[in-house]
Amino acid sequence: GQAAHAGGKISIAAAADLKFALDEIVALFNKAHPADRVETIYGSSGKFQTQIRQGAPFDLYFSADIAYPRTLRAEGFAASEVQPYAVGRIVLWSPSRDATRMALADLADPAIRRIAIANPKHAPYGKRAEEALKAAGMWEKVEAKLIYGENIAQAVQFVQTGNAQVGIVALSLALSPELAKEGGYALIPGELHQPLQQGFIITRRAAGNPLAQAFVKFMSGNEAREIMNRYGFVLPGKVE
Amino acid sequence: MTGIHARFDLGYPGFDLHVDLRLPARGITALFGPSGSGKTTLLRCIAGLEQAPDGMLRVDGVTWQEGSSFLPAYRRSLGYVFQEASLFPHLSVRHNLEYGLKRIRASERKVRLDQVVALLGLGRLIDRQDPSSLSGGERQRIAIGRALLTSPRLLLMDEPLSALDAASKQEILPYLEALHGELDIPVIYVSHSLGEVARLADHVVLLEQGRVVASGALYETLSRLDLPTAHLDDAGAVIEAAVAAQDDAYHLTRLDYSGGSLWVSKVERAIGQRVRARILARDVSIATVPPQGSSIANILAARIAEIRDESPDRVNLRLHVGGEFALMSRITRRSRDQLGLVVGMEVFAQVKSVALIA
Amino acid sequence: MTGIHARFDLGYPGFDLHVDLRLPARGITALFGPSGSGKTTLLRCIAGLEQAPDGMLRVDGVTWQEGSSFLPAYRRSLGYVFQEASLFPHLSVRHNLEYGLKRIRASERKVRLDQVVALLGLGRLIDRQDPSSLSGGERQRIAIGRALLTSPRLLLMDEPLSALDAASKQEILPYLEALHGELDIPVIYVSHSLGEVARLADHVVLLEQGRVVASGALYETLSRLDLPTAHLDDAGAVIEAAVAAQDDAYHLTRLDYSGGSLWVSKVERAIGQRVRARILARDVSIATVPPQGSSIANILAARIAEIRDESPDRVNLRLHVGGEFALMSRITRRSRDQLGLVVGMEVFAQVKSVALIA
Amino acid sequence: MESAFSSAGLSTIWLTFKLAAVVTLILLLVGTPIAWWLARSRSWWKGPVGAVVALPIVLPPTVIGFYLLVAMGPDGPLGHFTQSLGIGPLPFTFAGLVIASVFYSLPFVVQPLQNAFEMVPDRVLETAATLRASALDTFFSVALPLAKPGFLTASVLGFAHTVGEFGVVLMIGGNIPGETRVVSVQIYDHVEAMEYAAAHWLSAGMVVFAFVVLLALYTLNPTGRRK
Amino acid sequence: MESAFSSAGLSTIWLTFKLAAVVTLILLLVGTPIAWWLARSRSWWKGPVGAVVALPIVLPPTVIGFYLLVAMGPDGPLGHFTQSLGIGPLPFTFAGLVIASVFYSLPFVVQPLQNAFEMVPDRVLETAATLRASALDTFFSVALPLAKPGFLTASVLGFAHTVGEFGVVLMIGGNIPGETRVVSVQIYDHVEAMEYAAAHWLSAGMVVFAFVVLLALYTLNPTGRRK
Ligand SMILES: Nc1ncnc2c1ncn2[C@@H]1O[C@H](COP(=O)(O)OP(=O)(O)OP(=O)(O)O)[C@@H](O)[C@H]1O
Ligand SMILES: Nc1ncnc2c1ncn2[C@@H]1O[C@H](COP(=O)(O)OP(=O)(O)OP(=O)(O)O)[C@@H](O)[C@H]1O
Ligand SMILES: [Mg+2]
Ligand SMILES: [Mg+2]
Repeated sequence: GQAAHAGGKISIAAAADLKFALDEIVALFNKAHPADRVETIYGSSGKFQTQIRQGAPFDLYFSADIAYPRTLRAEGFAASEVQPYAVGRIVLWSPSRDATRMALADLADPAIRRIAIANPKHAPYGKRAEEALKAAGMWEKVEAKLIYGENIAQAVQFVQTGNAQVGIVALSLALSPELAKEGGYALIPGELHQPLQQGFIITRRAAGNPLAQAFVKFMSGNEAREIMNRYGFVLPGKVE
Repeated sequence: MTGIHARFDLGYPGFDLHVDLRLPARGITALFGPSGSGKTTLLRCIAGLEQAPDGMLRVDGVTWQEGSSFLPAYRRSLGYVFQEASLFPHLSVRHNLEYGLKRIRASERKVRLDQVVALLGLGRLIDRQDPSSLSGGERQRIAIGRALLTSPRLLLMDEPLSALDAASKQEILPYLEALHGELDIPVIYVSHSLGEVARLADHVVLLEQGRVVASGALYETLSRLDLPTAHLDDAGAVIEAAVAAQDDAYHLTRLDYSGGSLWVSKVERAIGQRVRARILARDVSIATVPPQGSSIANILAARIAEIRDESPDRVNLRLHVGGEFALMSRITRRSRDQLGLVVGMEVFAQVKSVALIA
Repeated sequence: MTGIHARFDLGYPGFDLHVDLRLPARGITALFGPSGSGKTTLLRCIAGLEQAPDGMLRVDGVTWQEGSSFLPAYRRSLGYVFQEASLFPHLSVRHNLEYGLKRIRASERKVRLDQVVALLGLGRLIDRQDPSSLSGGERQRIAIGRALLTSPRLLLMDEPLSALDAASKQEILPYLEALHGELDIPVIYVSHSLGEVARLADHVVLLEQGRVVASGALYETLSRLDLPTAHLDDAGAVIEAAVAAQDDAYHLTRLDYSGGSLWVSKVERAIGQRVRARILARDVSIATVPPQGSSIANILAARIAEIRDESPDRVNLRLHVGGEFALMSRITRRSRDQLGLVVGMEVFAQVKSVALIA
Repeated sequence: MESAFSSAGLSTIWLTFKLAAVVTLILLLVGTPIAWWLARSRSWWKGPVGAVVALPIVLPPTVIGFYLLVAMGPDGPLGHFTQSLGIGPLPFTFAGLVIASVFYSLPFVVQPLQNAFEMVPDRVLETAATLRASALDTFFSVALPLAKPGFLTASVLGFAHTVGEFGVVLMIGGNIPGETRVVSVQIYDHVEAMEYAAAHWLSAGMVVFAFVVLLALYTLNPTGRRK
Repeated sequence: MESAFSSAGLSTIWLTFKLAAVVTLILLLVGTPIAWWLARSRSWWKGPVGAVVALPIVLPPTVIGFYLLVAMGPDGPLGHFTQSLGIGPLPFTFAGLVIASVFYSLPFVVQPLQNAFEMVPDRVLETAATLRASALDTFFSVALPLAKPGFLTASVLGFAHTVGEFGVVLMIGGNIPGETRVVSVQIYDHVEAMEYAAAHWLSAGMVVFAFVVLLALYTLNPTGRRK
């Protein structure tokens, strides 16, 4: 059913790369709205899209790209326009070698036996990683070394556990406290790949839900933008 | 329409059962025949465990099977003691015994648990938890008790006593007899032992290779010299007699029957009551002059009614007393010739031993 | 150090086995006793299927068990026929038979498959695929054959013939005898049938409640009037005699033994050969004057050596001929008194029937 | 970071337990007749039905989840059906989770039961019939107790598989706290979020709990050997 | 869009088949002695060992995958071991996949085998012993054939579970085409990428294949009932 005004509740389905940033934002929001509850569920954007089509009880959908929310909007599952909320960046990350001075070209080094990326087939970060490798002329050289995570978090785990030496991961994850203490990163030039546009929608079931509206508003506020920035998300200047 | 009428045709590769039998509604019918002759198969058909197509079975006018109608085994009021005792391995001895008992209406319970326990000597066993640790004979006794406790209208027993020693057999047999006497449950009883058959049965069915070779009253069948039974070591006559006198000092009883008088071990019955006794052919010897000073107490004046070769060295005789069949005797061919025995001759039959059987 | 020496102590709740037995290294030992007396348990100990702590077992000087040393069952060269035939359900009849055969060295194979098939009448069965469809007797015959085919040095048989009809028994018994004669395999044979015991056994062990009541040579044990066996219906004497004369016309043979001469069914043996015969006590009657014109061919002049009450109405007599034990006789107490029989008296023993058993 | 033993954590654990228990119960109820029929029937259909029952195992859980989601969704055949009954669509509800888990774990229950039933000798069933027990009565009083080891295995596999499964659950349940978020999904979340400490604790808790339950089952229920 | 039947698709199918076959074989080899011991031993250890063997089922596959990844990684105990043998770390190799799948599917094989072995009557084993069969011989010539239905179930569950599993496989395998990308992962990828047509085809192919194999198994190998 619809969330009530006072003591309302919304659930947000969000891409996994948002985890650290969004958790902080929601904590702030909850402090400001003690009577309300905001729940976050992290997962694969594609899975969420499928589930929303089948009537999943999500009020807001923060996708890791912009194509999924657009499709939903076109199919009539959205109660709002598709709003870009961030542009993601990808980085080279490694706990075992000094990644801060690394460039894509260094991946040819035979000491690097395995490189982890998210599966380009369905994970947006993987797709960008592939584009970047191709643009840098490295694809053929490293293709045999690639291992594919189900999503960007799994790609990180391959590296974290030492099974891959380097990963191409989301900047937001590299900046997370968990990873920051383990290794450094090198930003991959943004012009090597398509921008990682990330968009969100209010779902049909939350149409007219004031709490959803309030959260959207909070999201574009300064506090939230500051947090997003801190986690390496480039913020859009304006609504598309 | 009382009695049992069974007609079954059932084929296995290498064997087929082909019977059309009418059995009396009361008493014990012995099913007798060599290994593999189809005794178990016939019992299974009767029990409804084997579904012979086109079979027919009526018990006391009630149709259990005919054409396409087939009363399932559990709706047939029968008890079945299998050839190999099959206790439920997960139940204690007590629960095994009570299994069938619990499943019949209280009003139908004619056999009591304590009765069965006492008569089958199960007192020491009833609280055992694990039936698999019982001895072979113990298992079989429990299986018999379990079947009896369903107070069935027809009891099928497939060699129930073969795993028992002579003493246990002697204890159980009277109970089976009593059961039949008191409860009037017809029993079909498979046995390899002619002794058991003679002791228990009223009716005998001889099976061979799935066919009925003979079926008839015990007295007639066992005294026929032309049947395979006549060649068995235990062949003999079964007679019905009345208690005529008691000799308490010597613990003996005199029985009178159409064939004469016989002294037997004391029978605890009133004068005039009828009992059954069995006289083995090999226990009957022949004398042409009245025997003197002999330990053989029973000597009957008889006439030879039939002489038939039993084996290369022996002949079987049918003896009449007062015009009626009385005894069977088995003697050597040489004795026959030495004594010049021929049909019609008057002789003295010496009966060494009489087994009282009911 | 030949022979079998077995000492076992084994306790179950409510039962304990406590035996210390010496058995001959050859011939058949009958293990006889009521249901639940521990016969099967003893066999299992001997086979190594039950591990009696502190048990001891030596077979022909070879220690199979003693202290902590314990030869596992499969290393003991023995054959075991279980009380309930246990064929391998997944193997065809042929493969069941060959199971043990394949597992012994070719040089040890003294019993051939075709021999066993012929002697146990398995020809019709050997190509059957599913042992569970066999009749009870068929299964048991196959189990016997399977055990024989391992050419064991010791054969344990737990009531192997109880599921068989008289005819099959009669066919198999000679083979078991032959086996023992030809192959010299000692056999321990559990049986409820005194007839079987007398026919087969050389040695008898009487078990009661886990204790050995008597153990001794067949002749002695079965002729003792103080043992439980004396009360059995089948009690009697077993004698060893020599073939003395043949009467081909009548198909008879005269046997001579220490107790006198007996005419029996033709024995196809040369003059002078030794045979064993069994004379049931109830087949022996007593006369104080020489019987005349009787079909009883065998009459021996004997002396009464012992008289003992057998039951309220009967007594057992031990009879000597020429100073040696010859016969047992069972007569009524009344006959004893009427004839005035006392120990030491000279009488005529009439032997109605002699069962030749080996 | 959410602790495993916070109140949300407890509700997750409780939900998991409830789901596994309900699913196991339904699995046994549904699986037993199927297994019995597969074990005892001589019908031609036996092979095909047996194969169909075993099928769900070969598909990856997420994929099964996907197909179930589509089937149960508002436009799916099952969804149409439940909506026509006035229940509404099942995905993202506890009932939906239960149905999906039952579907997915069925073979793990049917197979051991079928085996156990096949091993019950015909003879004891016949004996029961001659002692007046109807087929149903025989089933409960003889076949069931004799098949006890099979039931133990079936329950363990069914329960544990439901607890451990998360592909189907994630897809059909949607990971909604207090409603469809079970422990397996929770651990998965922790791992994905690199909250390894929480994942370790929760995993260790699960393992210890499972160990204790299994140990109790095996020790209190010694599945006796056949004599 | 990659077709299921392109050459890459075929290599995926072949890999899946090879993995499942190898894993099933190893499972049977490893699981049989464990199951036999669990079924016949009277040791006190029976309960604990049985519980430990059953444990992997309760954890979500991805989580097991994660822990295995850590254990097999260059810094994990298993990794140290394999490296000291000169094999190098196992993750992202076929061997690693095999080991992980064996670990994960072991209970599905051990449990049915244990049941089947428990149902073998003592009497037939004793009979074999009196016919000169050693314990090992008895095991192969009597226990094994009598436990056939259990082996059938164990093989089906083990094989199918390996085919269907993808959580562990994805984690340990890294989804490398031709090396560790198996059909379940492939279908998952298709679904995630919303290439539903490809997913449908591949799923349908799997289902049909599995159906045919299972049907053949059940029809050619009628697991006879006990008389
Ligand atoms: N399913 C079957 N397939 C083939 N033959 C069978 C089947 N069932 C029984 N037979 C055969 O039918 C014959 C009769 O078997 P049955 O069990 O009725 O014999 P029986 O008279 O009880 O013998 P026994 O005294 O040895 O128990 C046997 O030869 C047996 O092998
Ligand atoms: N595991 C056990 N636990 C308790 N009692 C047992 C166990 N095994 C055997 N017994 C008991 O020991 C006694 C002897 O059994 P055994 O099987 O040796 O008897 P048996 O002489 O072979 O009898 P039968 O002639 O009936 O086969 C029986 O009373 C039996 O119930
Ligand atoms: Mg039979
Ligand atoms: Mg016994």
